[in-house]
Amino acid sequence: MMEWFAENPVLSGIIKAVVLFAVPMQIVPGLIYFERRICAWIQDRKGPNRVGPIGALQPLADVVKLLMKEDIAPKGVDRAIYVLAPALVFIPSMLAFAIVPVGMDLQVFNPNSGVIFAITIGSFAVYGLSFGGWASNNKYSLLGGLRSSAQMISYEAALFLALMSALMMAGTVDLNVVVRDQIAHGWNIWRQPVGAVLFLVASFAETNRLPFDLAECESELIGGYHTEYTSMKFAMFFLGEYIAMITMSALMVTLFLGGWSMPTFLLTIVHDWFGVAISFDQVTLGTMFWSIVFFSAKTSALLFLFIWVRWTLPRFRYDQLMRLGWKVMIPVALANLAITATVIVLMED
Amino acid sequence: MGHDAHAEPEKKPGKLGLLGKAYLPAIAQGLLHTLGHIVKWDHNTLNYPDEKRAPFPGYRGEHRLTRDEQGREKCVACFMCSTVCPAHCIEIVAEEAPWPDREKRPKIFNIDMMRCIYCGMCEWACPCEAIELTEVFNIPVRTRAEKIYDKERLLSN
Amino acid sequence: MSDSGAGMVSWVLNGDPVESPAGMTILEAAKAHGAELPHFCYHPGLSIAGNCRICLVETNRSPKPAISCSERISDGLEVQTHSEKAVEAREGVMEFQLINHPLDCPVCDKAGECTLQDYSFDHGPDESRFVEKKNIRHTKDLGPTIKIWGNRCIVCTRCIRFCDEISGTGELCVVARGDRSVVDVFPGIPIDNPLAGNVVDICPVGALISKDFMFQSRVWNNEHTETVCGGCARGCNVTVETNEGFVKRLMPRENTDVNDWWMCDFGRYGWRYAHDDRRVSVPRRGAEAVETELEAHRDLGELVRGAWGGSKKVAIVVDPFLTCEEAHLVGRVAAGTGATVGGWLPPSGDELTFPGKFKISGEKCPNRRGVEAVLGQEVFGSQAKAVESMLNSGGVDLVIVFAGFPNADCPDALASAVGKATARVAFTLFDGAWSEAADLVLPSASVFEKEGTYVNEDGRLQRVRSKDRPGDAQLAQPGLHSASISSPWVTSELVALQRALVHVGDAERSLSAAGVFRQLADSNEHFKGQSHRGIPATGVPLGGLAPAGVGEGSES
Amino acid sequence: MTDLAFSKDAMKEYEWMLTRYPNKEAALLPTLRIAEREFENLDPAAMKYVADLMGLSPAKVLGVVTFYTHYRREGTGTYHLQVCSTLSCALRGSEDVCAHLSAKLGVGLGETTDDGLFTLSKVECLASCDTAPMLQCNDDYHEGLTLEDVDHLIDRLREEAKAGGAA
Repeated sequence: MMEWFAENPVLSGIIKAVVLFAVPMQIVPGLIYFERRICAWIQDRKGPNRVGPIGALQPLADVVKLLMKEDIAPKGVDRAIYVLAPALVFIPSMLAFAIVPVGMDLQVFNPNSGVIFAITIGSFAVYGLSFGGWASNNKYSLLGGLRSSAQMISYEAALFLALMSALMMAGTVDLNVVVRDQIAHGWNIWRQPVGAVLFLVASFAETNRLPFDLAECESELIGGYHTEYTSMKFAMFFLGEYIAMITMSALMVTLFLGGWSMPTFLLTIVHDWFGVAISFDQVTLGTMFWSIVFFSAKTSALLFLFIWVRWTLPRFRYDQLMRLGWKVMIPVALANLAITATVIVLMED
Repeated sequence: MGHDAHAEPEKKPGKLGLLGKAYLPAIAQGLLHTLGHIVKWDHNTLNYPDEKRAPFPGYRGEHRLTRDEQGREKCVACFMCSTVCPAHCIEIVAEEAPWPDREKRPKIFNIDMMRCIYCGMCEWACPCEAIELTEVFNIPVRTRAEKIYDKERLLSN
Repeated sequence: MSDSGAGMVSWVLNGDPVESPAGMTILEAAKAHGAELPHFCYHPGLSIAGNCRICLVETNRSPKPAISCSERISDGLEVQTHSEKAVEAREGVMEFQLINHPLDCPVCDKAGECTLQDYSFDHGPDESRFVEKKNIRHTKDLGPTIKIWGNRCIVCTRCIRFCDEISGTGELCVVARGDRSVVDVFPGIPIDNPLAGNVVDICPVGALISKDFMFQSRVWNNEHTETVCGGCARGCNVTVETNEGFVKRLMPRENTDVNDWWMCDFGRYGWRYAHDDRRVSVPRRGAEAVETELEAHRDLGELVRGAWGGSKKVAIVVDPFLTCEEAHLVGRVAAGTGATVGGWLPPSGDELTFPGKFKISGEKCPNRRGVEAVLGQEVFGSQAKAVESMLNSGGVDLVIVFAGFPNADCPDALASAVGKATARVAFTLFDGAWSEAADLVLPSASVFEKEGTYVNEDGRLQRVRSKDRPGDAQLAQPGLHSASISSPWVTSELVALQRALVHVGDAERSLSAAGVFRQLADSNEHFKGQSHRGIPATGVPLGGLAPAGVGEGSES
Repeated sequence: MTDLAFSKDAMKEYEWMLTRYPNKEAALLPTLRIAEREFENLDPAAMKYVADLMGLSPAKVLGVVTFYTHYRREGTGTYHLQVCSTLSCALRGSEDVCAHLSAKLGVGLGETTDDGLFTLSKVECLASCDTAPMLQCNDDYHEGLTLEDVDHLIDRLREEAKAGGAA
């Protein structure tokens, strides 16, 4: 099978691309459903439970509702940009997901720029948000757009610096190598705890999730950049946000949580229970399957964290957000980088 | 400020320390708290249309005009409710009552339920116990006009 | 209250030595010194009965409490109005008053302005000790406009004294004795005199009720506008009570120089024309309604501008319902266009004088003297004839008619004369011969919608105020209340004429009535030194205008 | 409106009466007595006549007539039984007398029997407190009443009426 993939790069690329598109698109509704259920539980409510068994069809109803809604473009919008903006949010998040190895050596494509591609593409999403805010011809939207651009640019720096620390451990930008390095030397979260925390915090900010959702904040900006969006255009923003969340979780898993690998003691458990011996030395169908399972489990756990944090922490004030970004995260990340570099150099000696 | 001996010592916010400033312990504490709620699995809400909470005694829902033993409205059109109403949602036009034992009755008695704030002052002000708030609270309608309840509607509530 | 020159009396009110003119009763003198005493049967305009006993005070002259409304003050008198004894005595009286009084304030139209209610609040017991059955007394019509709820009557006899002393008709009496006594009329002789409505006003409780006002409005919801009645040249001071822009009733306002405390039923019930459906409420060109008032006023301005400078023959017919300010503006239009101004008076009625000195003027218009003072003494006399003959002889280019008559009584001859003019403008309350002859019809404001001043038959200058307040205009939309009567929002002649003058260029901008009055005071010797703000609530006698019939024709 | 008029004698008496009082109004009570005698009872027409005669407003006359209980009013039966209800009589059982009369005659207070014979009413003090309880029948006092006395009185009056009616 692996051979077949290698022999038919075009066909396999298409298949991978379709899967890449289909899988996150299918995850998002589920994610929305779980977000609603989890937030309900946190608030001692029941959550959606009317549509289908235990409300499982609620996402479907949501989608249908969104599709059925009237598509409104307010008077005075800059129509071209207004229509473009949701796509600009949605597409980069999808593309960034492409380079994440969801299983053992399993990614849609593996450019030699590696993770830098993901970060670069991912940061395009800021255009979508600020375009949306600009084109809506609404002061709240504009404020939301401005906030999001400032916020994302600020936190991108911290995000990248934190990511650098993980890359430096492996000495490469190839994510598969990063994962293998972690198999060999232990997860980066233990070796780079500061980097991991910084990456996590910055990824919250990058995805505009609470406590950093200042671009949307309903109470002040009535939805911010997407105030004036309805129907599928709004749904695209929504999808973009959730896919960005998945991408960020996947990156976090890959960079700091061992990616598709598992620590040896867990592998023994799998061996004991399922009678499957997994060794990540070579790519087989079995290891690939299990690597996908491990990867999905870790990503799901991180997604749960995203949701959990959202319904626990209050929103930051905007100046607090900027202070945290510029005065804490970036200096700490730089210091971390410097120490890491020094240690690496010293150890090489 | 000066040095007033009797001045209350000013309370200063406690120093947070580095860890505290990073908020991480507090965040962890908060996350544990919410996790506790997830695990607790105890709901305060009902499956609303299927299950209905019995209104608490004294719940203030939609109004009702009461009738006397002979089935006539008790209201004597004294305007006390419309006078006391803070939302000015009660409109009354009085007329002479056709009955020998009563002098005055409302020709028109309208309550604009969209303006009503359900404060219950009308019930409180009524000298004849002619208006009272029921426990009915969920009567959806399609137009605003339907939410202006006239005398017949209020008497049938 | 007579100022007999007997000098001042030194007495002591609640421990404070005070001085009052001799001959005053304790109640009046105490009131003059700011001590309010409750009273039912006492009324300043009526004789003293002293039968309700709610005004009891403690004095040093007798061990028993004194009836303050009938006892006169004298030197050395010491009065305690709120001593324990006095208050206890009044509380006792109050308890007796309430024994048979029904607890029907919710349905009683007097509630809110009922003195029994007020004093019950001050002096009344929390609960009744009277466990027996209350007396039932009659509820019936006493006349075409008055109804009595006998149960509420406290037999203060104010109404009876009013009929005996003021109207002199004596229709009312107290029948039966003791707790069964109640006010009644002789069978077959209802109370039907021109002042009957006043008995409702002076009834301290809700026993006598005006059928016109019955159940129409609760008194506390009414807005009050202090103005002058436009029914006749007497110019009675009244308070117009409105609810949501609708006149609910007229109440007399105390003015001992004009109407004392009273008003006649013609004035009292004569407000319905203001809410008549047949009123002209929008301006029209012929039969076609003009979109906005401004447009109509510009039309008027255009016509006036065309005639400005005396190039054309212009006639103006005024009515005696115009305020002095409006008359002044008419004067300015007349001066600018060289117009001849004449006016018509409504047919005069009978002049009635009552034993209580109250007078109903035969002149059924409120401001003949004011219009004469502004536009010349002959404006309703020889000038009127001049205008008519001028119109009849033809060739008049523009005629402006003011017909604010509450009923369309227009002399046919004049209407046909008006029809002969080339351009015809009519300000009118109702459609009639005037408006049919006109090609620009503008709504006239009724007395209740005017701002300005009137001069009554005695030459007294009095303020007229509009019942409408800014922002009331939307109430003109038909609502539940107005199913049968409409409340037109009318821009008065004052505004229309000023807009026309602005259009001509003779005025910079439209002014309020007070602003126009200032111009009038500057230019007219009768009004010299007066200002709107300076006119007291009861009016002021206008200099140089002697009482009616004396100063006629003396105008230079 | 009415052709009621005092007879010559009555008019003479009225004229004489006027001389005895300071003003006309003060002579109202005795004049009403004359009218009562002349017109059998004081119905509105009679009151109106008196008012016109004396130059008073009819309402004033009505007020005076209704104030006093001892004028014969319109609709009063042949025998007007006025039971005193003031303190002494009340203490001595005037309530019982009233109730008894009411039951016996089948009428309530202020009402007249169907045959037009009796009118029952309850009045204030008739100044015979020493002989309480008492009632006044037309111009006669019946004092120190027991319920039997009342029965006797009624029976006697009925017979009297029968005889009078026959005569």
